[in-house]
Amino acid sequence: MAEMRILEAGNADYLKVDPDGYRAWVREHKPHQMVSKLMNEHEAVEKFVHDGDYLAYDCNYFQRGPSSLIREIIRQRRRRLWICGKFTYVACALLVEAGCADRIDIGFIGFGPWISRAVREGKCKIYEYSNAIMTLRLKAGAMGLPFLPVRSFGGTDGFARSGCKLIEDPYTGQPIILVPAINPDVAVIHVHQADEFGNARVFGTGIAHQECALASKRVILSTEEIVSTDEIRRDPSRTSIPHFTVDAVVHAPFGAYPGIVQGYYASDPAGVIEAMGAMFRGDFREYLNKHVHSVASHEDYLDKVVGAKKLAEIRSRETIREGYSA
Amino acid sequence: MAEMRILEAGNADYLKVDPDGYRAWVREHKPHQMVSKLMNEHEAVEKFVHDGDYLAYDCNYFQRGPSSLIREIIRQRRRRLWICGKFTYVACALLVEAGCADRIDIGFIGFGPWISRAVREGKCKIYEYSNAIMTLRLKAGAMGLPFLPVRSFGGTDGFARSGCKLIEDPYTGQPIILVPAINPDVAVIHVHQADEFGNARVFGTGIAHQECALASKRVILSTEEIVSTDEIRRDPSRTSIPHFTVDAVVHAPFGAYPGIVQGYYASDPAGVIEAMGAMFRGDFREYLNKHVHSVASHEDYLDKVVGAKKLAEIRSRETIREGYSA
Amino acid sequence: MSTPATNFNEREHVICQVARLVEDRYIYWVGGGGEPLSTALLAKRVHAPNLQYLTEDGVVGPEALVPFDPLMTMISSRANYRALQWATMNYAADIAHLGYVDYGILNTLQVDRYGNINSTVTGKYEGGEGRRFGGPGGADTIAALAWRTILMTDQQKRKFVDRVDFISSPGFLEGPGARERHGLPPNTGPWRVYTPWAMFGYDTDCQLMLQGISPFVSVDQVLSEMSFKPKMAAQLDILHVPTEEELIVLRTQIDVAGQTTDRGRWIELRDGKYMFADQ
Amino acid sequence: MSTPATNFNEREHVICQVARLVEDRYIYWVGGGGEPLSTALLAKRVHAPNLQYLTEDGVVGPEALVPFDPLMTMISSRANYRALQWATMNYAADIAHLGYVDYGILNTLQVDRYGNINSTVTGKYEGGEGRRFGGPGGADTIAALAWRTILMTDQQKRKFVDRVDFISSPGFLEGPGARERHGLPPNTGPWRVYTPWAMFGYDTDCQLMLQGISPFVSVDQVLSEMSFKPKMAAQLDILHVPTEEELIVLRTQIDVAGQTTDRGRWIELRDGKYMFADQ
Repeated sequence: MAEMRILEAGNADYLKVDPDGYRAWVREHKPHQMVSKLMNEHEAVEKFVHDGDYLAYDCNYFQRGPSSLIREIIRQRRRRLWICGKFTYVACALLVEAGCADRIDIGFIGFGPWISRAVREGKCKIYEYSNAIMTLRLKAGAMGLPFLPVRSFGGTDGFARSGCKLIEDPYTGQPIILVPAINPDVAVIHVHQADEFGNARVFGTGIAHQECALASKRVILSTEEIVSTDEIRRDPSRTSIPHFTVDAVVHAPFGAYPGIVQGYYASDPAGVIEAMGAMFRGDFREYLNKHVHSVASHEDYLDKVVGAKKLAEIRSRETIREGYSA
Repeated sequence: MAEMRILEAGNADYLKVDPDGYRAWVREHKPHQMVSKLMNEHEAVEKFVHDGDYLAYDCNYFQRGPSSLIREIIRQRRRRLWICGKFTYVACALLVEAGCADRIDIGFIGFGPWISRAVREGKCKIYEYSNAIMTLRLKAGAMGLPFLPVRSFGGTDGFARSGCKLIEDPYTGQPIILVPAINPDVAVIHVHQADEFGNARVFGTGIAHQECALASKRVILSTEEIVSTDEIRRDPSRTSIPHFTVDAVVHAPFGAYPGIVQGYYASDPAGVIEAMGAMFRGDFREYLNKHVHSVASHEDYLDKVVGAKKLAEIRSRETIREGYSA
Repeated sequence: MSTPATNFNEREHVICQVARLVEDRYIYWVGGGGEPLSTALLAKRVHAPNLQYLTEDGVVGPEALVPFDPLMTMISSRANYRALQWATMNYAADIAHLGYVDYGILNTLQVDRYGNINSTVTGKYEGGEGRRFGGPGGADTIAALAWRTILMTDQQKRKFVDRVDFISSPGFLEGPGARERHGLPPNTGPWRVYTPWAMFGYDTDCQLMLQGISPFVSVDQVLSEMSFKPKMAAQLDILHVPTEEELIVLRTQIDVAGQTTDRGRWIELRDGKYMFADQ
Repeated sequence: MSTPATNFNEREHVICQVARLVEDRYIYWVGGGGEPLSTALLAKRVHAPNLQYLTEDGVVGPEALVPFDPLMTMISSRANYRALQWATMNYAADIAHLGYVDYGILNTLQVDRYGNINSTVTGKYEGGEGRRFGGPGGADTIAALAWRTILMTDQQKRKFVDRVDFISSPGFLEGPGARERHGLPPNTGPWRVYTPWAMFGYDTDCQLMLQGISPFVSVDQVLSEMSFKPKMAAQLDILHVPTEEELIVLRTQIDVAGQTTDRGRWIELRDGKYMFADQ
C-alpha cells in the first residue's frame, strides 16, 4: 500500500469530527416528517440551546442575523458555549461578556478591550481560522464528510493553532490543506420567510445559512414572515433551507434589529453604534441591561425598547425591494 | 511526520488532475471582462470544441440538454472526444456511433447493441463511475481542488476501474474514498435565459450545470432566450452561471428538442422514441442522416425536419409555468 | 376500500408490494423512473399523501402530476411539480450523505447473495465479451448512503446469482463489515428484495433470505428461478395481492400507457385460488 | 477633467492611489469595507464603469448605491444593488480558488518584509499578553488565492515590522517557494503596499521594495516610519496627488460622512509644493 505524508498539523483542540455520529443523530432526532415547529423564542432556546453547546449563528448581529435569538440565549443565561465566530462584529463580545461563551473559533470578530481581557483572564479560549475556512468547515459538515481540502490558510500562524492539516495530495503530489468538518450542536439562523415546518427562504447574499442548517444537530430559525407551504411550493428554487433540517421556527419580525434585513428594513445606525460603542469601551453591562435583561421577550423589546416609530422608520428607509421576493 | 495509508486505488486512466494548470488557464483565457459572446452554433463549436477534447454536456439529449450543440458537434465531425457520460440516454450512443467519441466516463448511459459492439471492437474505452461520482468530480473541478472525499463508490467493481482512491481519513482513522477532480476541456450547457455576456439562468432542477461551467476550460451556452443584463441584475439570485466562465452564447430556441425544457416546452414523445429506437436497434445511420446531416444548422433543422406545427404543439403541451421565471 | 384484486399482472403486483412499505414519516430516494418511482407515486395517492421523496435531479418532495411523457420522470415540470425544493444532483447526494434518506428504492439487472447490484455488464467484463448495460447511474449513491435499500427485480435464474458479474452498486459486498472497510457509512445497506413472486430480507450474516412468497407461486417455483439457494426464514409470509383501489390508481393515473407495467404474466383468481392466467 | 487637487488628506490620497490601479478588465475581491471597498467604489465612478468586484458575502459585480449606513457594506441591499449574481461566502472562495480573482485589495494592521499580514494580535500571542484584534476575516482567502494582492496601511514604524507578530494571512511567508510548500497556488502573492506616504513592490527575493513616494514626504521620512530598511527601487516614482474629480466623488458620494476618510493629516499646495498643512 502506498503512503501519503501528513506534512504539518495544527495543534489546537477542535470539535470532534464524527460524520457517523451525525448521521445517526439525523436518523434518530431530525424531523423527517413534515411537522409544525412554530414556537416562541423562549421555548425554542430553552429546548434546543444547551450549556456547553457548539453554537453557530449565520450572518451577524448587524446583518440579517438572529439578533433576537442571541438576546434570548443571553436572557436564558446559557453557559460554556463554543462559538463559530465568523463574519462577526459584536455577537461574540456580547456572548462572552454576558458569560455565555468561553471558546471561539475565529473567523473575524469585533475586538476591543474585552477580548484581550477575556483571553488574559482565561475566560475565553480562542482557536484561529478565517471566515472562509470556517464556512468551509461548515460545508464539510453539511456534506456529511469528515474534511474538505482547501488551497488557503497554509503557512499562517493560525494554521498552527487550528485543527487543520497539511498533507501530500495523492493526485498531484503537492502539499494541500485539509480542514476538519464541523457539525455544530445548534445553529440559529434568521431568514426572510419560512413555513411552519421550516422550509425557508433567504433572499440576497448570505454567509453560510444553508451550510449551517444542513450541518447542525439542532436548528432554530427565526423568520420575518411565516408563509404557507403552498407559497413555498410555488417557487421551489427559492427554498434555501429544507424543513427536515429544522427543529424550531420562531416568528420574529425585526428579528435582526439593530441590523438590516435586506429588502425588508434598514439597519438602525444609532442601535449599531450603541453596540459598537459598548464593545470598544469594553463594557456591555449597560447595553445588556437595556437591550436584553430589561425585557422578557423580543415582542416586549420591540414594544418597550425600540418602539413603533423606530420600526416604521427603518422599514421605510429600506427602499429596495428588487430581488428580495419570490 | 505522520503518515496516512492509501488502502486501495483504482487502476484506470483519468483526465490529468491539474488545478494549477486550470488556474493558469482561467487567468490567461477566460474572459474576465464583460464582452459579448453571441455567435451561432457553427462558429461556437468550430472555435471551442476540438478533436481529442474531454467534453461535458449537462443534462441530456431529452432533458434540457444541449441537443442542438450535440448535433452540431456531430455535423462538424469532431473526433476522439472523451465524454462525461452522466445521466444520459442517447447522447453517448450518438457521439460514439457518429465516430466523434472514443472514451466515456460512466455515469449512466443508454445502452443497447451499439455499446457492447463498440467496446468489443475497441472503438470505445469505458471508465466506470456513477452519476453522482461524476458530478462530484465536476464539483471538485469547480472548486479548484484536486479531489473531494465521498462516502459512496467504495467496494464496487467500478472503483477498481476508476481513478478513485480509498485512503485512511486523518481525522477519523476510517477508510474514505477520494474522487479526482475533472476540469473538462469543453462544456456544452443549455439554459433558459442568458445575456450576451453569458450570465445565465437555469430554472428548476438540474444535474450539474453550475459545476460544469465553473470546472470547464471552454464553455458554450445555448439558450432559449437572450435577455438583457439589466434583467439579469433585476434578480441576481437567479444567476446560475456567471459570464466570466462562458466563451460562447448561442441563441437556440428549442435547442433541447426532442427533449423538454421545463416551463418552456414539452418533449416530443415521437422524437424521443425515434432516437431510443435507433439506439436499441443499434443503428443510428438513418437517425443521423435525418436529424443531423440533412440540414446545415439548428434553424434549418427546426424549419425543415421538425416543423412549426410540432414546435407549436410541444410549446402548448407545456402548461406549467410556475417556478420557471424570474 | 381495500378489495383484493382478482386480475392483475406481475409488475402491478410487485409495485403494490413495495408501495405498501412507503410511509409519510420517512424520506425516500427513489430510482428516477420505472417501478421504483411508480411505488412512490402510488403510495402518495393511496395511503401516504405527505410522502417525501428525492430523485437524482435534486427534487425534494414534489407533488408530481401524472402521467408523464416517455422518460420524462426527472428535470421535468410534471414530475417535479410543486416540490418543496429544487436543486441538483450533488445536493441530493449531500442529503443522502447526511443520513436523511431512510429508504432507497431501486431496481436491478442482477442481485447476488450479499445483495450486490449489477447494472453494468452480464458475462465477462473484460474485452467487452459480456453484454454491456448502462452503469450504476444514481443507484451507487443510494445503495451506499440510504439507511435501508429496497431492490426490485424479476424472479429469474439469471437475475439471482451467487456473485454478480459486476458490482455496480454496493450490497453487503463480501459480507459483514465489508461496507465499512470500503469507506461506506455503518448500519446501512440492503434491506429487502422484491420480485413478483417473492420477498427477501437478509440474515445476520448479510445473506439473502427468502421471507415471503406470492399466493400464485410455490417455494419450489421461486427457488427454481434462483442460481443459488437463499437462506430461508423460519416462517414464510404469503404476500397480499394488489387491491382494486391500488390497481385503479396505477392503471388510470400513474401508468396509463402501460410503459412500466405492461410486461410480465397475468394472474387471476380462479376457484378461490390465485394462479397464472396462462396456466 | 483631471485637475490636481490642492487640498486633501492622507486617507483620501491613498484611496485615490489604489483606485487608479483598478481596471474594467480584471476581477477584484475587495475587503468588505473601509479603504479597500472605497477604492473600488471610486474607480467604478471615475474611470472603470464596468468594474466587477466580489466581497465576502458572495456578491458578484454589484452596482452599489452609495453612501452606506455604518458597517452596511455587505449583506446589504445598497451595497449589493443590481449585482450580476448573489451567492454566499463559499461561492466567493470557489471563484478565488479557480483563479478568477486577478487582484485582492486589503488593509492590514501590520505588514512585514515578506508582505505577511497581521490582523490578529500585536505583541506576544500566548497568554493574551498582546493586544488582540479581530482575526483574518476574509483576508486569508484573498491573500492566498488572488493572483496579486494590494495592501493598504499607514506609514508607521509599528505597522512596518521585520516579522509580523502573527501571520494572519499569507504574504510570501519565509520567502521564495514558501507559499507553494504550504499548499498555496503558485504565482500568487503580495504585489503592492500603499500607504499615504509611499508605494512598495517586491523584489525577486520576495522582499518589500520602496518604489514610490508622495510629493509631500521625503524618502528619509518614509524610512523613519519603518522598523526595517526595505529594498530600494533603482528609481523612485513620485506619486500623483488626487484629482479634484476624484475628491468630489469620494467626498460627495462615497464617504459623505467621512467614516473612512476622516482620519490622517491634511496636505495642501503651498508655493507650488505639496506639504502637510500642519507643517
